[in-house]
Amino acid sequence: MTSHTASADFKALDHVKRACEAMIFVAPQPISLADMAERMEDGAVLLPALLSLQQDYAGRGVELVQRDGGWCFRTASDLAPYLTHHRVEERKISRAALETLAIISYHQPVTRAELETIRGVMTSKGTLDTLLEAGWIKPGRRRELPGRPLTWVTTPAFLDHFALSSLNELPGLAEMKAAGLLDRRAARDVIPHENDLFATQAGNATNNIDLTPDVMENVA
Amino acid sequence: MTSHTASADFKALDHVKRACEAMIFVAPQPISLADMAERMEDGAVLLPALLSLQQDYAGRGVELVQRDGGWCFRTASDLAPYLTHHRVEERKISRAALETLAIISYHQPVTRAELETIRGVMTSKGTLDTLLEAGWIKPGRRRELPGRPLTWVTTPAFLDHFALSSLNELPGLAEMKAAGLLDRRAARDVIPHENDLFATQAGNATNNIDLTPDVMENVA
Amino acid sequence: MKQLPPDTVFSEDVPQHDAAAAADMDVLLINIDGYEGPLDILLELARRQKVDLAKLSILQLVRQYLNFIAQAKELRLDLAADYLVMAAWLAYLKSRLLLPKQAQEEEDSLTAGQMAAALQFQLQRLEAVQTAARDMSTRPQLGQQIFARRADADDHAAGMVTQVTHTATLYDMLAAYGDIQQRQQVQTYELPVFHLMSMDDAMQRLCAMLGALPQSGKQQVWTTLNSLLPQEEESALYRCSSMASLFTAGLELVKQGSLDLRQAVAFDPIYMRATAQFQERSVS
Repeated sequence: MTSHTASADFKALDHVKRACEAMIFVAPQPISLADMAERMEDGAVLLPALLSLQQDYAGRGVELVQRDGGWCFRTASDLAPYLTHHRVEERKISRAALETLAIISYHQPVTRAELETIRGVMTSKGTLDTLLEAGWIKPGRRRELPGRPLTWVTTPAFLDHFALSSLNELPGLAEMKAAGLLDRRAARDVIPHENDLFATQAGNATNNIDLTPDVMENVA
Repeated sequence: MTSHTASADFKALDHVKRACEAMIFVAPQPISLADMAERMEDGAVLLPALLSLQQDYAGRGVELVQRDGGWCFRTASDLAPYLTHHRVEERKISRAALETLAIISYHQPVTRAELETIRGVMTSKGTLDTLLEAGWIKPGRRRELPGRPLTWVTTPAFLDHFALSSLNELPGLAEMKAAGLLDRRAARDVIPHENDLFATQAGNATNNIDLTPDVMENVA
Repeated sequence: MKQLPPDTVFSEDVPQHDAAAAADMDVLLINIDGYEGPLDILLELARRQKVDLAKLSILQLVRQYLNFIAQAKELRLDLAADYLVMAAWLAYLKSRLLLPKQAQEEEDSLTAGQMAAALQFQLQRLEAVQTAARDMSTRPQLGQQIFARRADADDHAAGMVTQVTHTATLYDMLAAYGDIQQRQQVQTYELPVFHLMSMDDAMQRLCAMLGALPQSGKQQVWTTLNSLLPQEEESALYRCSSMASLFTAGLELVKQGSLDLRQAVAFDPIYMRATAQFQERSVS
């Protein structure tokens, strides 16, 4: 905590807002509330100031956004046409790499074997290392399984790149979860077995479980 | 002059203000009115927009000012005390330092002589100094060998910088290979191990391709 | 569950000659390299049924896939093994789905319905992932549509303390370690020595063994290539190389007219017998 000589009321909302605004503006990366609090006077309440600041900036050319718990200013996406000359060279990312990234972001933490189960193909070289080089993924904890395989998870830079404030904002995440599609296991372990079959038919049939009848009818 | 397809009224003050705000925010140097006009639609009137924007920002933590005949955002001078910590100059570390760091992280605790054996070149003093300065390595125990050489180990700050929660998450060689980080495979690895020849035929496929046939096992 | 009469069931197998479907298939075959393996092809075929994946007809899908494989073979397309493995599995699934339920009772294995459900689940999951990937690629991206402020050289004029930080990415460090490992492998590389059956050894062995076989007039005994393999405890690699070398030596003898080789179908045992010419050769 630092102390300053200025006479202003350091706890006043306006003062906290101005200080936060400047700190976020200058920071090269999204800055966390904790980092800002450390630079402020004791007792300063930041969150209301940040939310108020966010409202001030809403709809402007530059917006105050959250990225993985950090705060930063970003230009509004509809203004891209005026800023084209600042564009960095676009990373050409293959379909395989993009699908792999999607699986890592939705199913994380995920092992390479799980990735391959979900895609149904081997992961070729140049897929994971492309994502690693882009700084979008990193190794996560090892899974407590034979061989202790490494898992892969996304980074804060991934969220920042794709303009997501948190993983919860991934499009369609809730729907995928509700449909049971976030299951990382092999398909045969996911589908209900003989004994479960009647239980699910009886009531909470979520999706496609009593498949056999459909299949047989389609034969006709 | 560029033309855009959006249907908004490009001459509206609000639109011009938003566009200017974003252009000034992104520009690394003060940007002139002429430069901005060139990127805007024909007939857009900029000066009133800029003056209005300047008024919006007056008294805030970040202000719109004119410098060297251009426009730019600057933090309010009274807020400097909050910003000292952020004046950060990033310096990419050298190739030699990177290799040294990699060896320390994988082989720690490791002496300087061991480092040099693994890298195959002498390690200059400056290399370890850089890593020490970055706070990524520190001296560990002395090795119980003639001369009691000092060993080097990584620090918590190292894990922090690379966003790893433990050293355990560093990928192993097989995992690095799988991720494409070892490009040229040594010839010796290409020739299957004697025992592998029939092992794979027998069916216990070593690689976990798991095509849909996680159900495949049932075929047998 | 409703059980369908067998004749209805097998009418499903009759290929439908639909011009539009055929044109569709052509497009698929031409773009085969654009697909990410058999599951991706299956998903593409499933989408063409134009129904919710949850209501998909697995049998129809299987038929489409097998049809696709048949056409690919006809065009002599070089399909990866994955595609053929999938075809074999789907053919098996189809037979299980078409069998009356009682006939397929097997202990502790999945029922045909469960196998179909598993396949369906995988397709749904892959579909969800592919949709997510597409959504992701159309999002505004940093440095493309959204921009951050770039550090301004003029910031230093504010008279603030400059703090130097060293940066490196995890990728940089891992790549550096990968390079070191490779340098080492190259440095310590030694040519491995393998214990193999050479061509000369194989030719000698073949001639000796065929010569020693019981001979009854002009009708020589057919013997299998396998019976000529060394029976001693040798390494797996040695046995493999024996098979290859003996076979190649056999071909050489066929070329000389000293040997007949016969194999009914692929992967069946290979039979060989010495010809009359072999006798003359071994006598001389």
